Amino acid sequence: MSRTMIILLALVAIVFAVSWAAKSASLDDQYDDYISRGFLITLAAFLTLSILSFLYKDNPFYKFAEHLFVGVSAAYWMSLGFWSTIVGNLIPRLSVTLSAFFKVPHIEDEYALYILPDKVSYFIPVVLGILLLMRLSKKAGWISSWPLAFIVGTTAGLNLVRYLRSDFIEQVSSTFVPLLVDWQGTGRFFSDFNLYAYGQFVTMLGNWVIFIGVLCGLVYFFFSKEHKGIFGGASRVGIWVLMITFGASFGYTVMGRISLLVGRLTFLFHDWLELIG
Amino acid sequence: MKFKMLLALILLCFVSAVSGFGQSAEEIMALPDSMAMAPPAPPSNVRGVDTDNDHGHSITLTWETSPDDGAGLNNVIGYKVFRAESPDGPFIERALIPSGGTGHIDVGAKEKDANDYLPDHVGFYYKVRAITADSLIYAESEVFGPVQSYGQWFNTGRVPVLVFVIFFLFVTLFFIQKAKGGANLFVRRLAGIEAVDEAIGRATEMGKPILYVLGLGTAADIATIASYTILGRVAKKVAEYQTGLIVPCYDPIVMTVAQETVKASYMDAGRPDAYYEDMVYFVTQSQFAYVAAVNGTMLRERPATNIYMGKFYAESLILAETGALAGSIQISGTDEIAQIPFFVVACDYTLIGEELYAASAYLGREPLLLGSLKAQDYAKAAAIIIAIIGFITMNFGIEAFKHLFYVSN
Amino acid sequence: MKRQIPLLLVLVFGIFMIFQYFVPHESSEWIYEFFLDWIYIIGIFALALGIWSLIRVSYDKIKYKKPNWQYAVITLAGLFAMILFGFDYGRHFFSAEGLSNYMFRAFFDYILIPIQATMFSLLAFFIASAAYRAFRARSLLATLLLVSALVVMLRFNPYFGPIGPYLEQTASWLLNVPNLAAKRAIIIGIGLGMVATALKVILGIERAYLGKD
Amino acid sequence: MTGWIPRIIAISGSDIGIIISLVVIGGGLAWLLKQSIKAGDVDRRIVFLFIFISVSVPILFPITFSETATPIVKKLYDRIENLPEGSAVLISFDFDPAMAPEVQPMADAFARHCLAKNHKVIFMSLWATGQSLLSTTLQNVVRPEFPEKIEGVDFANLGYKAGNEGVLNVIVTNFRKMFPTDVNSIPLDSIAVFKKIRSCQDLDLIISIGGGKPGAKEWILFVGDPANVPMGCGVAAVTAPQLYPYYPKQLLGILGGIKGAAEYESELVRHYDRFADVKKPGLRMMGPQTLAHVVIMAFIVLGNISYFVTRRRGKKP
Repeated sequence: MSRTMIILLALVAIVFAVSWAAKSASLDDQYDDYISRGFLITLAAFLTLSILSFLYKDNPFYKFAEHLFVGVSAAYWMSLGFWSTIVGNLIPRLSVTLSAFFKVPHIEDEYALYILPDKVSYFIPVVLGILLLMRLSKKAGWISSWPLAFIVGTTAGLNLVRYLRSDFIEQVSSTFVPLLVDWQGTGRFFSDFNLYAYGQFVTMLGNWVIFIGVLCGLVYFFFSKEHKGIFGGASRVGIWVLMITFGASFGYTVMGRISLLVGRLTFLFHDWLELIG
Repeated sequence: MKFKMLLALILLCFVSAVSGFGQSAEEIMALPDSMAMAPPAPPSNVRGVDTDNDHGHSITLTWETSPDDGAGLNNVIGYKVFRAESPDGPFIERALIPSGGTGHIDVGAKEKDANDYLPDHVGFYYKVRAITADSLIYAESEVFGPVQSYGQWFNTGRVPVLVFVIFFLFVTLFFIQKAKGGANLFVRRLAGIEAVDEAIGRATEMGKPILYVLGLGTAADIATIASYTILGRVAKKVAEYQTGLIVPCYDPIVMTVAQETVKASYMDAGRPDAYYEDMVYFVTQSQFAYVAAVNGTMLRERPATNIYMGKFYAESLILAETGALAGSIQISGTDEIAQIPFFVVACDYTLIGEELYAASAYLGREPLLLGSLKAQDYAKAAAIIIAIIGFITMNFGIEAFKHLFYVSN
Repeated sequence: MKRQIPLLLVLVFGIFMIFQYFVPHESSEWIYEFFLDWIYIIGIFALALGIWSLIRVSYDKIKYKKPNWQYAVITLAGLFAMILFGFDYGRHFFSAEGLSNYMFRAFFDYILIPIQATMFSLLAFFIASAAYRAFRARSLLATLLLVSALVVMLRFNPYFGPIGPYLEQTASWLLNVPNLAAKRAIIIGIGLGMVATALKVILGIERAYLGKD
Repeated sequence: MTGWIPRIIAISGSDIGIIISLVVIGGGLAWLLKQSIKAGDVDRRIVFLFIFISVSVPILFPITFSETATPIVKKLYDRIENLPEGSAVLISFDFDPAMAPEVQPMADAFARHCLAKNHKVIFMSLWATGQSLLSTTLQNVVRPEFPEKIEGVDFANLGYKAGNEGVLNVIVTNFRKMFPTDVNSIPLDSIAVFKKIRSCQDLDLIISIGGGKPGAKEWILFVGDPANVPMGCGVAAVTAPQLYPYYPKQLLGILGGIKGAAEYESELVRHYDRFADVKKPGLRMMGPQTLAHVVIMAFIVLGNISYFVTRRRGKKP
């Protein structure tokens, strides 16, 4: 460990201790557990700064926060899955004894009987789950592809019809837009000359852009034909429209991202340092 | 309308003042329910049938509005639908429909213990009440019944989807047969995919590994499935060139599959000895913890190339910018529309949407995969033709064509 | 055998799910709901595989003293501490209150949330650096990207006086009209790609997900 | 506020903030311009530093840029401004805490404006989570800033009622059926605000604040259109584009995101001296937003300058 590193560590430790003390003191009159609260807020601020320090370069503080984050979050999701799915959903339907053990009310699921005898319908996923765990065994590892096949097959079938409907049929049919709006005279046509998409001219312009944009965009996605001639022209228009859209989406997202940073800095300046009211 | 109501109010004040209710005029104004009026004519012709194309537990009702709804006495403000298990009642209120309404779908719960459980195969009786602003003044239709609900075995409203499934299946099978027969199917170049080979070569020269990120999708997401194929291809090349490969995973099942895929590729390349299980490892199933770890890997291992293929969310830009910071060549592909702009901006090559799916066929060059790519193009051509026909019919005021594509729930 | 059964399972369940879509009857609905439940439950079992992989990779790092092995200790410590609090030994042994354990909450509120929010907020910096690096008028396409991003971002500039409203309008027009067209084209493409891939999976043509080819 | 610099660039707030942002960001960018012309690209960390400064300075030392209300906001403002005193305005809080940072400032601004104009205001919520946010507005804005206004006489709080569109369906013809009492269990008949109000048809303006479902769209479909009541709305930035088609026919105006809130607040400050010193979260949030956007745009320009300079240099030799 280099000398600068040691000095830096010591410095951070001192700042941490001072912040803990000061924070506890300032929370004294609000909470009973002010000492642990002071520590936790200081810890949160320290972790926030550790992550931000990554912007300068990779460093031990970032590595610390990163590794802690990975361990804690993995366990968090596992606990959540265990309590909400296994204990919350599965066990009450599976066994009376286990339900009593986990102190959850047993559910007599009459609809399970509707299809399969007794509780078989809830033992199947357990069996499949255990088959999946067989992966860890060298000999029987191949059997873990069965539950996988079940998941992939089911989802593939589900996605096939679902996307065919929502991403294909409905999107194609919503392209049927009137490109000519009933003529209501020149005055009406050019009044409301405003791009908030309600004036007559603007509605028509919008519909044309949408119609041609969709067609050209689709042409761009043709794979089995060389993009040449008219076809190439349409595909070029298609990629223009795509690029304009990507730029606009990018520009639009900036606002939301800045808000996130505002939130984080407000935590540092307000909750931790108490610089602002 | 407003004028009439004002008139009624004035009249009301007058009447109540004269009859001397012992209340101040102000208080009466706040109590509109005591307005005296003639009862409206009842709604007529109430009919009920089982709701079509559903799982049962639902009955569709229609009726004709009261003559005093919007005309005549003009005092109907809505309709109440009542249901009972016998013609004599007791009737329970099921719905309130604003004036002008001529129908209602009475949907009940399918769970037996639910409050508004509506059993199948049980006769029900309905009546409709035209209501006025005064809760005491109303008119009821005749009772209709019995009517039963039951579930159907085929949803006719979804026929368009079925037609397309069959169409797609046939076109795909046709082109696969054709491709098997040796027909040469042309596929245009995809810069992003051609860059993959180049990038692997570069990594070998630099003696640095390749980082492959499968995204946040689950094992069954189509984007992830497409990504496995590309991973298999990349892993094979990597094994041949003897470069390193790092595959951090977000989903444990995806990890399992990726391990199999990479292992198989190393075997194919004739280098099973170079494969080790921890090339592909699980990080955590938490979006930003995963990103934090991958970011750290990028800056510490300095991979020559980062490949991102699959489902990505807000983390796309964090990954791509860190990768650029580490000086890696970056190739990305996702079907997550909101993230495509960020990949396009921050990566060297990006496969946009469908190109990701095409990539697996392009890389494989197998007739089977190419055949289905051809089928995709034909479906696209069909989409364009349908859109043009739709636009023409639409602009000539023919709505029927559009209705062909209407899919009910 | 080892190869055929999974492919058969995929075919059977895939076709079943397609048929299920066209059958509104209750029984088909129940099976559908069960299948989704099952997938969820299997996923939890799979998580154990993941945690196992995480522990093994970290353990190897420590055992062979690989670079940065010290940090693997932190990962493992965090993991086991959180698992312990999550299952709440000692206080509410085996009850759903495990998740309301004081330490579990504290780890969540003061470690997970701050780091997560800060990682997310890094986007504010990266969106700027990406814009700086990539929005250059190198080609026509890059210029289109650049100009439309600028137009939309200019909404946030209050000093354009009379042309301000027009900028605002152009920006929202860009977001409403061409955006709709491009998204629709991409969605139709994606829809087709998905359908084709799903079909390939069901028919057993695309089988990379099963490992060996 | 009164110095010449602020007047020229339409900026107000703490002097330190203005000086720091002008000197550091302006000076820094000028220096970077020189750098870019001379030496090409700058280090990415400098970009990060600028973003950090441009966001943190306005948080620490509040800076507000004067916003000019765009027509879509101004029209709604003008409607509230021009309604005769004592008109009935309903404000519905259709959002949850997650959306609150973006839309609560709008709710506060509308409440201020209506009460300052002596309109009778009716507060309600279609979202269960909206009721506590409604109380927040009452507690932080209405009661401290308008101590002279009496609940029941000048404004009323109906609270939350379950039923989503169903609620709307009923109150369009009768308030009392859905809300026999207000949130404090006082019968509507004994609340002065409701003396002349039987249904939504008697309202002069309805404002829905939110961004989800039920929200402005449902208000239009179930109340605004059938009862022919003028409507306005304030929604999260992501929802705003979906509502543009309703403007200006069904919606008098739309406040979209924090920017819409800021525009409305600035319009209020311009016309009402009493609001000069109240908290204006919309304008305050706009400080970091505007500065950061300007900085990013400046960097895009710098990037292009250095690109063209490098390219020209590359061609010459």
